Amino acid sequence: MDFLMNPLNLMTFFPLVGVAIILLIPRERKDAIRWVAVVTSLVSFFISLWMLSMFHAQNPNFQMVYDKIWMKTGGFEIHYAMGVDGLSILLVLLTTLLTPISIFSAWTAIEDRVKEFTIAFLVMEVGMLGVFLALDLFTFFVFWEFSLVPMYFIIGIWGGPRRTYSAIKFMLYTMVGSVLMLLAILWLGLSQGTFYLPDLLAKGVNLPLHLQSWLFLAFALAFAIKVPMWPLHSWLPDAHVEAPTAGSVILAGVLLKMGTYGFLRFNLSLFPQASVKYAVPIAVLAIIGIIYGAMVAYAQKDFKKLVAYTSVSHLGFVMLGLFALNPLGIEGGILQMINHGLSTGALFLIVGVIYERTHTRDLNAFGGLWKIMPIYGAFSIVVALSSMGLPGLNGFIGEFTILLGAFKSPVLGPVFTIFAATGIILAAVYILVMLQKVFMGPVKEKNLGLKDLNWREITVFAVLTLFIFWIGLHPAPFFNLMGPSVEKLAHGLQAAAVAMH
Amino acid sequence: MTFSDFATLLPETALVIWASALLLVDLFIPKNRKGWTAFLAVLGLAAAFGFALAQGRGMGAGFGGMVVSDGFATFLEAMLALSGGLGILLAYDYLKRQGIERGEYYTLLLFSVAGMMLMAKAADLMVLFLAVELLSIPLYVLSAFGRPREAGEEAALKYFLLGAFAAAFLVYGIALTYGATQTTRIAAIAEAVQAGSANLPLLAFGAGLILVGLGFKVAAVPFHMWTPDVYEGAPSPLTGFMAVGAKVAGFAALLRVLVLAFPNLGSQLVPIVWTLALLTMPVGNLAALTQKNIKRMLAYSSIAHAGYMLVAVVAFADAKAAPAAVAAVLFYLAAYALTNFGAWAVVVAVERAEGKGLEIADYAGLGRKHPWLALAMTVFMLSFAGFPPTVGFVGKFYLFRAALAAGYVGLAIVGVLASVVSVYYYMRVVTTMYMREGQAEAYGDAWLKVEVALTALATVFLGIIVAPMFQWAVQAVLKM
Amino acid sequence: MVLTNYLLALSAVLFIIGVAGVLVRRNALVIYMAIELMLNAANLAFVAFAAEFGALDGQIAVFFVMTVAAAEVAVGLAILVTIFRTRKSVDIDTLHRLKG
Amino acid sequence: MFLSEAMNQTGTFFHLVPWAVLFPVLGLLINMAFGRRMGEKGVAAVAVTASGLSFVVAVLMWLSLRAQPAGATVPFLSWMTPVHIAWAFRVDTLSVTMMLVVSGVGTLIHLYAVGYMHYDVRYKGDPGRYARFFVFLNLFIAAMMILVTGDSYLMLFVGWEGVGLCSYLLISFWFEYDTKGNLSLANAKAGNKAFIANRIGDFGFLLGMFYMFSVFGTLNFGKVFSEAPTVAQTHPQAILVITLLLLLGVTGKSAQIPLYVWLPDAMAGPTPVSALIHAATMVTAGVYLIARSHVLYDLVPAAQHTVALVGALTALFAATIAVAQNDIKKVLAYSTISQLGFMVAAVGVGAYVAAMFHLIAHAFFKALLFLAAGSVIIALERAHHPLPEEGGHDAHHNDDPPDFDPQDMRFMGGLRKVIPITFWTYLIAGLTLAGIPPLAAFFSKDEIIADTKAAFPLVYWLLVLAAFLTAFYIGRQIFLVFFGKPRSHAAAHAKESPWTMTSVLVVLAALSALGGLLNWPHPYLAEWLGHTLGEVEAAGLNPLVAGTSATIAIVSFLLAWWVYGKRPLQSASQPDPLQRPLGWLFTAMQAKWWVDELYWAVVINPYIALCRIAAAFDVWVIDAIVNDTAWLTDFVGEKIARWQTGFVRNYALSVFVGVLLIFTYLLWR
Amino acid sequence: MSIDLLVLLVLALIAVGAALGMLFSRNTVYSVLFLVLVMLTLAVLYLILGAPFVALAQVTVYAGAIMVLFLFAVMILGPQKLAGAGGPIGWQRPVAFGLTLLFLVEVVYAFAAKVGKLGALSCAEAGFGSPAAIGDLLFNRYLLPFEVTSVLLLVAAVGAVVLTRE
Repeated sequence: MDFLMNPLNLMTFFPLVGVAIILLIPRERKDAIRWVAVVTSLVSFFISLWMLSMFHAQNPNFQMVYDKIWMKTGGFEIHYAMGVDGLSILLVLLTTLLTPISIFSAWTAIEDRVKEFTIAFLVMEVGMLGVFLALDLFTFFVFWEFSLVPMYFIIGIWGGPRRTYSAIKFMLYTMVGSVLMLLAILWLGLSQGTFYLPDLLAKGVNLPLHLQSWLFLAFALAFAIKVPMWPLHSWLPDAHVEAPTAGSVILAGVLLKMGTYGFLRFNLSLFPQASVKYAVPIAVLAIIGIIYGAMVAYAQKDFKKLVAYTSVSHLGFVMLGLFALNPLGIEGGILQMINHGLSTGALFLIVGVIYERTHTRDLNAFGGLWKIMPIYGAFSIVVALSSMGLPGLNGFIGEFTILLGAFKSPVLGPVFTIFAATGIILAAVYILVMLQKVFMGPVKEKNLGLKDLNWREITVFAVLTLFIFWIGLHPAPFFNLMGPSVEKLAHGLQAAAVAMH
Repeated sequence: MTFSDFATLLPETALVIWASALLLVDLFIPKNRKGWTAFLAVLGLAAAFGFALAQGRGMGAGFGGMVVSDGFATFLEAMLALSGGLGILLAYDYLKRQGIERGEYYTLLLFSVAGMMLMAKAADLMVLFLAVELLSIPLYVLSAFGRPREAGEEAALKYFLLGAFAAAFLVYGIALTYGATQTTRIAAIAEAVQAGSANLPLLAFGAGLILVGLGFKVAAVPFHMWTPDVYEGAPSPLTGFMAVGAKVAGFAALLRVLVLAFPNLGSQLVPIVWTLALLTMPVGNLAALTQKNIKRMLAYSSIAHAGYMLVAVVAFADAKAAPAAVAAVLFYLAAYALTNFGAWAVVVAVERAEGKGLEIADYAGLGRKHPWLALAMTVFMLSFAGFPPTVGFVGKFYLFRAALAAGYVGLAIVGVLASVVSVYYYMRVVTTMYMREGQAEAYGDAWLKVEVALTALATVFLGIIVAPMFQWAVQAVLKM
Repeated sequence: MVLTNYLLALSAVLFIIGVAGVLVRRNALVIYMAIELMLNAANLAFVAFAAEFGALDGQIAVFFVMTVAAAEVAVGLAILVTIFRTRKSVDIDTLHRLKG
Repeated sequence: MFLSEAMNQTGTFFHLVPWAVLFPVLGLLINMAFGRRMGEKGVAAVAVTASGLSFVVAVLMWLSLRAQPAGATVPFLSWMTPVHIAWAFRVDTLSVTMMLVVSGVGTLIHLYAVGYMHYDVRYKGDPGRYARFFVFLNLFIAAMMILVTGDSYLMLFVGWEGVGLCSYLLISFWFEYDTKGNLSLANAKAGNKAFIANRIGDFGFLLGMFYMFSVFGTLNFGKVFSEAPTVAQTHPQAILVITLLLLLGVTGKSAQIPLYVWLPDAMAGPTPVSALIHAATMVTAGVYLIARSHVLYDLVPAAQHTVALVGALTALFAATIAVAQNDIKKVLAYSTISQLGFMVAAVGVGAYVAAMFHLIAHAFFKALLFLAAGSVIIALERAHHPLPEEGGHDAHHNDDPPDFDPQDMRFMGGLRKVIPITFWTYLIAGLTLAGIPPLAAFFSKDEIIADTKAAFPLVYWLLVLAAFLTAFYIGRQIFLVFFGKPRSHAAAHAKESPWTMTSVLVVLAALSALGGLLNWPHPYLAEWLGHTLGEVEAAGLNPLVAGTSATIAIVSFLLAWWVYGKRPLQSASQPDPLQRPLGWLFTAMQAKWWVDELYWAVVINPYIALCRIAAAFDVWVIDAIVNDTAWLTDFVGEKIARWQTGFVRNYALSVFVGVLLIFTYLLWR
Repeated sequence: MSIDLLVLLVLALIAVGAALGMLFSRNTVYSVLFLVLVMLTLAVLYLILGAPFVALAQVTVYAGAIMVLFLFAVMILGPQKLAGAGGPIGWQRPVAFGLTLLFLVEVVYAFAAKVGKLGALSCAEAGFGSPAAIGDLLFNRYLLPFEVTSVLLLVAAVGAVVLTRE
């Protein structure tokens, strides 16, 4: 029973209750199924708020830890361990927020096999929350791999014309990295005698640098694919373009964060010296991603593909921040993960809204939509501006902190910031061109009859916009949540950097 | 010869007697009531299962050291008895549906199970050889059980020819081993090596040939080529059973021989086993990629799984790593068995008369028409591919852990990459079921459904609650 | 003086001729015979070792191998006969429906 | 009473400063939520009130500062905690001056826009659109207030980009039309151009801030300025780099070389926008930034020189282009660039007060020029396309040529008779711009020229030349528009604009005319700003310089009369009188020196090509590698499956090969 | 060269020659007969090697029963003559011959050189390999395998019936 008394367990596995209920509902009663799914995920969200209320922001350590031995075999133990700290709490909240939003957003978009769809989403939430909360490498990996499966179905069943190709590509690509990570986890567990993260952190991974480096690289490959970092990103546009809107929202909003979070939680925490060693190459890739993503996004003709490539660019910023290896950069990186989740999630919803109405995503098929859909236009502009980092909105806070962090970083420096900051210009280019093509210019004849947002869509966008402004204008509560944990992490990294030089 | 000798061999003895009796009883069961034979056969297996469990951690050597009842054997016997039972459940409805129902199917299957069990228990190479034959000959016959289906006959002939060919190598290997150590007793071989009285080069040649014989049984590359053809041609329920039973027995023998007879031949044999593992994983997985027939696909996949297990087997010569490696293989065998029976049960359910319904494309639309069956198949495919939270994942985890513990990082890397390849073809089944429109049909009686449900639940359940079974496997490791 | 090596070599030659028979002949019956030859070669080795060691275990093994050979031949010929009924050929190369 | 209650214990209103931002925000929220339902009048009332209240707050600040000239910092809300920067407002003489200008001129222009927007040819009675316009205007006031009152560079930057956003939104306000009301993407593209050019500048600004933070550890004005002298000792290069990076930001926002190109296109926005944002307030933000950072610039003469040179070159360069334009607003746009050049040159030589003086004067007269120009345009449009309530619905019941453009000066002429108020106010503003004494700009410009003469002779000569051209082009414009005889039907039948517009013109005309009193004869402004900008300059008229510049202005204006006024154009199609004497030079000036074309060729087209290449690379290389790996795997799989020939003897051979290999290995081991 | 060796050599030559005969004769019946000859030769060798009972079994069980079974099969299936070469996988023949030759060389080298001298064949003492000794061993130490063979034969019988029953 004490398993369920822990808010983390309760939150993570509560969606399964919804799954059980949905299984009992006849498949014809679609609205009932949808309501159950939304309510279930909302309950998870409220549990996460409960967790937030019990979270002590000043404490840099894991909190609300639930730790049980899962299996104990020949010399080493595998724990089932969950816990939350400043590095993960925001991502957990993001996940519990975005899940109901995306289920809600798919209310009319998904009519076929609603039962399976909602089940996939709820199961997905279990996987995602598990990834962010797991404190044991084995537990983590279980959730990590597991979360692939529902997404595979979401893309593959409810996706566009090339859905099966994209779904399998998504899965295989991700797996290539994660299986090597599995080996690294095994190796680490064997050499250190434990898979339990707090133990590993407490003792410090005691390996020579070259071994640390190999392990670092194995972890990094898995996470870099997930992020995705250039040049391992080519699954992303396919997956995004083919996925249904709600799937894209979750994919961009949460799944990609699993990669960056992995870097944060494992690469930086466990292998500080290797992190220092590889900070520069990773930052270089991140910057290539920033610029390249922005440029390729500009050249897209498909609305959704454009948004997909912006993810490559934005996550480049996140990676740059993390590998600045100082508190500023890491805090910016974490915040930018949240920002990207909100803004890009919202961007995908924007694409979804228009796709649902016109059944096309060709950028040249639109124009002047702001005139006929003013509410839609207004939300879209806010979201787009947030995505291009307009001060006063959330994106700027993250990018500014990241760039400043990189500028002051002990391992990177001004040159990195200079190159990365060009991304801000390029972001303006693609975002503005996108706005121009979709929302400005003369209205096309066939689009004249388009309906503006309905109350459900307004609700969804209003919630996201609220957060966009909140973070943009008053990010302090967010920074406060992560601060101590980041300080602690950065302290270790700084020590490693000193030790290396 | 005492009664206790038989006690050490209780499950096998019981099974053989029961099967012989059933052979006669079957004559008095009317043609349309062959369900009784099946039921009685299952009863016999249940008894064998009970006896196996009753032996617990083992009863020691019997028949003057010809067999040994230890935890290892017990674990495998229990598993084999279960496999026999599941194999019969698999077959009952199918045979009726295909109009080839005859009581001998069940009795021969019992004999085969007895042979497999004996293989797990054999402590002497001659017994091992006889056990191999006892398990194989019924399988040769049963492969052609769908007579006059040509595919089945061709499968039987190929299986038989290659099996006999491989058995000849096995025998010659045993002869050389005998020549090198003056004994065929497994324990005595190791002692002879340790005492220095063995002719090491000769022993190495002998061991090499024994490896060939057993490698054939577990379908290791390049001794694997019979597998796809036989799996495809044989009646589906038999294939399901064979894929588990023969493999389990083969690995049982392989482990016992390598760990107990040749632990000191590491420098000679490890590279060989290493190479077998290295070849088997990619070949199995790559060839499975392009298969259109699900039975063939599963056949290649079974080769691949043998490859994964060989990765752990490589650790046999490392005294420190070997116990964990053996436990890992045992666990994986159990995982594989469960998943495999589930998958084959689905195959059997979907197969129509005249061998139709065996293309992967025939599964299109299953997700809509039979959601539960499709869900179960998905679970099995995920387990095969090694996704958590299924037992297949835990199995792979332990296997690769064993490989890393013994220092075989390269093999482990090849293994995990090969398993990525496997995701593609397993997922293709899932893709077809859910993402293509079609008119998939499913047949099968309640028993088959029970089997599907049970194996699916167990596949997930054992993937989450791992400890008890792994504990059992750990205790079942081989002791000198 | 007769060394075991000589007999072993003889057995090896016979064994290999058996192997060659399996590999090059298309007549299924001859292939069976070749397999028998291989088993016989193994038997020779067993007997030779028994003679070298002065222990009977080797000779016992021969009995078991013979029995197995008999059992195999019985089943093998049965399979062959079954196939022959439909195909009217003992040419092993005509059987290649299962492939790929 | 109310005001005294609002004072805090120190007896000032400083703590009310956030309301300067909050009132407009409130206004825009109301209009956003209810604008559609409130109707034009309601929307206008809310927006004007919001802006007016902001002005009231500015006035209150001014009153408070008189009592307590040191000013105050008013913290509002925590913000960027990792870098310890909060939302905090800085009230000092500099910021309050800007607040007064912004909200004052802003409110006037709000008023003007109430009428103007109603008559805009592109406004087809869509209430949502009308409300949206005022939402943006209020947003602009809010952002501009943040810009000028922010207590740190970061907050300034928020306003800085915020006004850029408003500029973008308003330039492309009629995103579906071009300036003539035809369906087009032109306005949207103009908006993009503005935003992107500004972003390039902001890139420099950002980097400047990063560098600043890394050497100062803060972005707070007070701390930065107090530590600047120390830092100048320890990091001699740092301040130079920072100031130059900020200059890049300035060139974007204040339309200086090389980023000025967006401003002429920005005229695509409705005229009130051009007046408010692209003449009076936003574009002067760069000047404000340098004045605000004067402590830093004073420490690095090299940066100052660069600033001055950029300003002076821009002043001259833009003036040459202005001479040859035909579009009434384009002339004013280049004039704005040129005047901004003056201001930037002024701050470059340390003449901050002069710059601010000119900034204020410019806000008055340039806003007036734009508004009056707007009045002209509306007058022509109303004659060309009478609104339904004015008794006309068919647009082409007149004999205007199809290429008629209400903004093209060639179609005007003789307007002084039909729209007299507009004419007189325009004339006052024009003469102010030209620097004719005793109008405001005479004093301010004179101060600038005087200050540069001592500090930087090259800049001085450039500015003198620019001043000469300034008087010429404004003279040309006045004569082309208002004198001669009408060169189109619309020009002949133009009607004076409604009082909401003309009253604003009159007020601004008065301010333009009398603005000089701010700093002359008594240097009120210098003293006032001195509280913030340090030592009070010894202002006062240098008779020689003043005489020279006055002479130049008058001569130049007369020259314009000689060319354009004496023999006015007879028809719209007649070539410009300067075309013949100046030849290719005139063509070049008319073509804006082909700078846009240059940018397209050197920057934009290559970038687009590069993007396409990258996209192709992504598909044909990066993704292809992935897909080919998959294909190769599949291919190998097929080959391996092909080994499975179905011939059992092959299988036996395979077994045998295995045996052979094992044997061979064991043999040769 | 000792007489033992000479006898051995002669028998070996006969055995190998007969084996090759089996391998190469086109007529299946000849092949059977050649194989019988090999087996008989081996029986003689077994006698020499002190395994009279095995020799007996060899003659009766192998050369007798099993090979007769083969002859029956040949008769049932018809004495088809199949060219050794050619067929759909003609390449296999030369390859197989090459590889077997290589294998032969390797094995002979291995047994001649690699494994060293294995020791001489000891002269069988009286009673060695006699039915009594064999029987004793078979029913005591090798009881289990013996029982297994019985099951094996039962299974084979059942299997043959299952396969051939109409």
